[in-house]
Amino acid sequence: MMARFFQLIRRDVMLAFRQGSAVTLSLSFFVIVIVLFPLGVGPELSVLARIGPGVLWVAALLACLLTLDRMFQADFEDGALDLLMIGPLPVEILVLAKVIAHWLTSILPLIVVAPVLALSLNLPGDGIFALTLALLIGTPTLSLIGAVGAALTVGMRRGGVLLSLLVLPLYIPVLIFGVAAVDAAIAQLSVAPHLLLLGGISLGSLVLGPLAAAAGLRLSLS
Amino acid sequence: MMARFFQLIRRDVMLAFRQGSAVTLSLSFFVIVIVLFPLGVGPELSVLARIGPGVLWVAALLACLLTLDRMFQADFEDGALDLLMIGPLPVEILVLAKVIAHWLTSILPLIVVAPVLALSLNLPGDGIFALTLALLIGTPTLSLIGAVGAALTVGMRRGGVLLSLLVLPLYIPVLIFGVAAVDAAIAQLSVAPHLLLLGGISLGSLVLGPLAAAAGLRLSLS
Amino acid sequence: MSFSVHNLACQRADQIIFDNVSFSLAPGEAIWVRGRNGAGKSSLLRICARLLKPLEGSISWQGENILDDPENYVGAYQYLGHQDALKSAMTVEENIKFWADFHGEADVSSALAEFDLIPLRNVSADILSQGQKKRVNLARLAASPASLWILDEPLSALDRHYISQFRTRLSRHLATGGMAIYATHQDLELNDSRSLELDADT
Amino acid sequence: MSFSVHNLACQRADQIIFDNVSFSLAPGEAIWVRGRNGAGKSSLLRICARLLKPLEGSISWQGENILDDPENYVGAYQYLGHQDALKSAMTVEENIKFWADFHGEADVSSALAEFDLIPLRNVSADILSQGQKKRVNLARLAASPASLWILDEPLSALDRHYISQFRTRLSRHLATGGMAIYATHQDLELNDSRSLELDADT
Amino acid sequence: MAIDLHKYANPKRFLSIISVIYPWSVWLTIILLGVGLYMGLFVAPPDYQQGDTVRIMFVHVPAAWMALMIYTIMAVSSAVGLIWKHPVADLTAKAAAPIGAAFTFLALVTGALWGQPMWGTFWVWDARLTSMLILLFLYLGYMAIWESFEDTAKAAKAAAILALVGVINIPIIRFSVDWWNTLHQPASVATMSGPKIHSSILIPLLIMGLAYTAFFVMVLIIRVKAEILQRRLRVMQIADLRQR
Ligand code: HEM
Ligand SMILES: Nc1ncnc2c1ncn2[C@@H]1O[C@H](COP(=O)(O)OP(=O)(O)OP(=O)(O)O)[C@@H](O)[C@H]1O
Ligand SMILES: Nc1ncnc2c1ncn2[C@@H]1O[C@H](COP(=O)(O)OP(=O)(O)OP(=O)(O)O)[C@@H](O)[C@H]1O
Ligand SMILES: [Mg+2]
Ligand SMILES: [Mg+2]
Repeated sequence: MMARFFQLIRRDVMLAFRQGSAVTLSLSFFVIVIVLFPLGVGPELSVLARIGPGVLWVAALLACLLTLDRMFQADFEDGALDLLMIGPLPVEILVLAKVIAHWLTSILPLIVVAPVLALSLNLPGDGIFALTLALLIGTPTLSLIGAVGAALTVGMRRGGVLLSLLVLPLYIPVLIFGVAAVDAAIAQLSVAPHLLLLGGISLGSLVLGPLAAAAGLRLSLS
Repeated sequence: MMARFFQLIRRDVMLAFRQGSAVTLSLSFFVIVIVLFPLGVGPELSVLARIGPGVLWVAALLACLLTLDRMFQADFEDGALDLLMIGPLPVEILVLAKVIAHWLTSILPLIVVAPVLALSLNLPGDGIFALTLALLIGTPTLSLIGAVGAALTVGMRRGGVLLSLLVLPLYIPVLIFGVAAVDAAIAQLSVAPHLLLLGGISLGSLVLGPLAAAAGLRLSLS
Repeated sequence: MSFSVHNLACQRADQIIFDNVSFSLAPGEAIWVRGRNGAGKSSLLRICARLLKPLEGSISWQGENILDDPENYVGAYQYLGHQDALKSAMTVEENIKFWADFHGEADVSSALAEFDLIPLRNVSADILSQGQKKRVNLARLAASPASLWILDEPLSALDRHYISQFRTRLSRHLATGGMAIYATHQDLELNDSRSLELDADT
Repeated sequence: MSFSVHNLACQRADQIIFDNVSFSLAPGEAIWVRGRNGAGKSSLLRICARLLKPLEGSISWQGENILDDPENYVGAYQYLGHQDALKSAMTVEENIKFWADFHGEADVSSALAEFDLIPLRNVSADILSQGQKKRVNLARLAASPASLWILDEPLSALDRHYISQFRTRLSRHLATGGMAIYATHQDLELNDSRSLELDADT
Repeated sequence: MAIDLHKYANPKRFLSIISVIYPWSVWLTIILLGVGLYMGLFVAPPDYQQGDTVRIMFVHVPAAWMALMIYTIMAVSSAVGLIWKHPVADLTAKAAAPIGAAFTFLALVTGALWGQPMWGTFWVWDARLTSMLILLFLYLGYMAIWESFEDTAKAAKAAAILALVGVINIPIIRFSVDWWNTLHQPASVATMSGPKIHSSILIPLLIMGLAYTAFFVMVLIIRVKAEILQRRLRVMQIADLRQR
């Protein structure tokens, strides 16, 4: 079972890199937001530094939201999801593999470039470190919760907007604690409580996410 | 020929509303950005008002960018683009119909809600008026230029990122003059020069866009 | 009115799929393009439908080369491919009607009736069975008049009854001076249609 | 080893498509599901493949009801549907290999050889012709062992040669104690396969 | 027959219970609303700071309570529907959603109207207001998901999953004012140490709350009844189809 689990992850990661759809969509989106922003609000460093952590987190959230609907949709459209669902892997594990692949392809690249972009927005070193840490700890929640929404809306005609409605409220705590962690680091306060909270949310969604998403998938497909 | 032209627009608009993909994607994206932003950067009214015009324009640009790749892709995937291309409508006119449908479904709804969102970001009345006007005059360029990119990348495996790279540089002038118009209105200066410039860019792209996009389509399909 | 193809060759991804293909069609004639899987039948039909450029050769419609000047050819032919071009957000009738109007002067309701689609007319296109989708596409074809039909596997997914229904319709098309090029692995059992073997060349 | 279906009914969008369908399969047996377009063949096969819930009725595998407890059934069957489940960004071999590994203990290369896919193994799946895609899917089926094959129109787009190739493969599957349920409008000309008419009920 | 179609069609006992409650809810709504509005608008003293605008409170605060309460009710009955497969529970959740959305909308609008004199702006993006807006979106999403599935059994399950996942938003709204300091009033009625406001305001506020609750029960009963009848019709249609 483990072998299949990893094969599925490997396939999804490979497809994402070869097709370039997920990786580049989220990454280029992330970069574009951060590039366009100074053009839009003007290049004053003080303003940029003030809004920097917020902009970075919002951009990450949006990038995740945009790639979510591909999590099951591509496989649904070409019939591969049918074959996956009737295969030997329990649906919960299947969802977990999809979530991990999504995180690796759509979110990890973005965490890798985040420090550079943060630097360009004039964030101080402490803030950048806290940002990277907070992203690493907080973003798995985004994929996990997102999977529930993606599973419920797969194959649905107006799926996209429903998906956003569904997962957005659940993303807000991550956003708020994530930004709070960076702000705390910039203000030389302790970031630990915020990171612990983010970690707690991630663990909680690690337990509930796959269960709910599997139920959703079974539902949408039958 | 005119009848066919309008039929095509009508069909695309109808599909967009029924499937909810384009309309709701851009609209919900736009709203989500504006909702998330204050949560990320904090609710201080002065900061929000300062960055408001930039946030709104950047959000509009991104919403447009996100919906661009659907302009020809959906019809390409189900074979309808084949039938459209060999049909009696000249390809340039076909592109124009697609562009108009894209603008009506992906951008107009967003201009309609923009004043409300601007109000929530605490923009003054003059600024809101200028914003709406600037969006109305400037956004057709986004669809027109976008069509060229969409046509060149239809059916391409890594189309998405190429598309962004192709059209983004061309979007930046619109962004800059668009924000400048709003800032001018807030500062009680004349907005006319900025709007004229935006109008000029739109006219220019109205002439060149369909020609280039038609050439691009012929290229990608054969 | 005549359609003729001279010395066509087709290349896809560094490979010559076929070459030296020539044939011509007069009103009332049909050609059955035959060949093994991968022989290039679909490619040939796409070339005839102006969806693919041939590597070399010429295609002419009423004596004019359509590769240079397709003006008269556009509107004179219809193409039915593997993909169904159906929009799931539109009903069966809306789907057919759009294409019919797009081609001009159409008779949607008799086309619907011809393939027994009246009971399905208000059904959304995505819940159709495979064969029902094919029937919708055949009805699209039948709805607007065109001299030349270019048909890629028109029979797949159809049951026997509709195969014979389609045969009747095609015969009528030919009898009224139409032409057809079709590729299929099943035998359409059309009287007096010539066949073009693509394997011979490879 | 046995597969049996009792009193199955299927509802789709407020309509009863079929009801009272019962049959059973012993090792070495095959059933040809027949019926008009829209009779519910694909729906029946999807129900057997656990992709659709029946309105009522029971399906059992080795005496156990799979609707309640599919544990033993999973892995014992394979499904081939209308959609090809091919990823255009992977080569033919990668596509087959992924599914084979996913199902476990597979023999990819002999499956490739069986449907003449060796020359195409490193070709990306999206440039295949329709029939070549079908062959890839048949090779996927043949690559990993399963007792029951559930096949929805396995012959469409295949040329004569591969139809008989597939018939041979299916016969071997049956001869080695396998079972099959298939729906097709073309005659597979398989000896001793029973047929199940779906039209009768409606 | 393997599944009993009639369990959907015949929740007779349930129908008889709700038809007993219904007249009570109508009368309670009328009386409580009358008394509450009278006390709120004429008896309660104007605020020494806010003047008469404080009276918006008697509409706003109970509406906000209802918005939260109805979502909680929806989530609970969704859970019941999901776990015990009780069809009436699904129907109750479905019927409650539009009422909850209406109360949410009312709280938003009255809050915005109140915000203009109090904070000098109709809207601020603080945590409570934003999460309340998102609650409205959740209600809309819940209603949309019912429309998105053709099959009602499927729709019920999907909507239930959505309602349960979304219930996390309720504590976020409830405690947002404590977690992040914002412009909005912190809790002053339902706090650990008892109400913090004067009884001349508290009493009409509570009466309005009860009035809204009675109104909710009344509309809910009407809607659930309609749903049950409609479903019974469908079951009969299907049975009819089977006969042929
Ligand atoms: C659109 C803007 C507003 C929204 C969305 C909103 C939302 C809410 C919500 C959800 C509650 C219930 C909280 C709970 O039960 O814990 C509430 C209560 C309350 N709101 Fe607002 N509100 C808004 C504007 C205002 C304004 C402008 C004021 C006046 C300054 C105000 C004063 C109050 C008060 C006094 C309570 C009762 C607090 C308690 O006792 O728990 N609200 N509001
Ligand atoms: N997703 C769906 N929702 C509602 N109805 C559907 C759905 N899919 C199919 N149907 C309907 O169910 C009936 C049976 O469809 P099915 O695909 O099982 O037919 P079939 O026997 O396989 O036909 P064909 O020979 O054309 O493939 C059809 O009338 C079809 O319109
Ligand atoms: N887009 C493409 N790029 C490159 N090669 C292609 C492309 N499409 C098809 N081919 C190759 O061209 C050859 C002919 O394909 P074509 O689809 O014309 O065959 P066909 O005769 O229609 O086969 P079938 O009977 O299977 O439908 C095949 O070998 C196929 O692999
Ligand atoms: Mg072909
Ligand atoms: Mg079928």
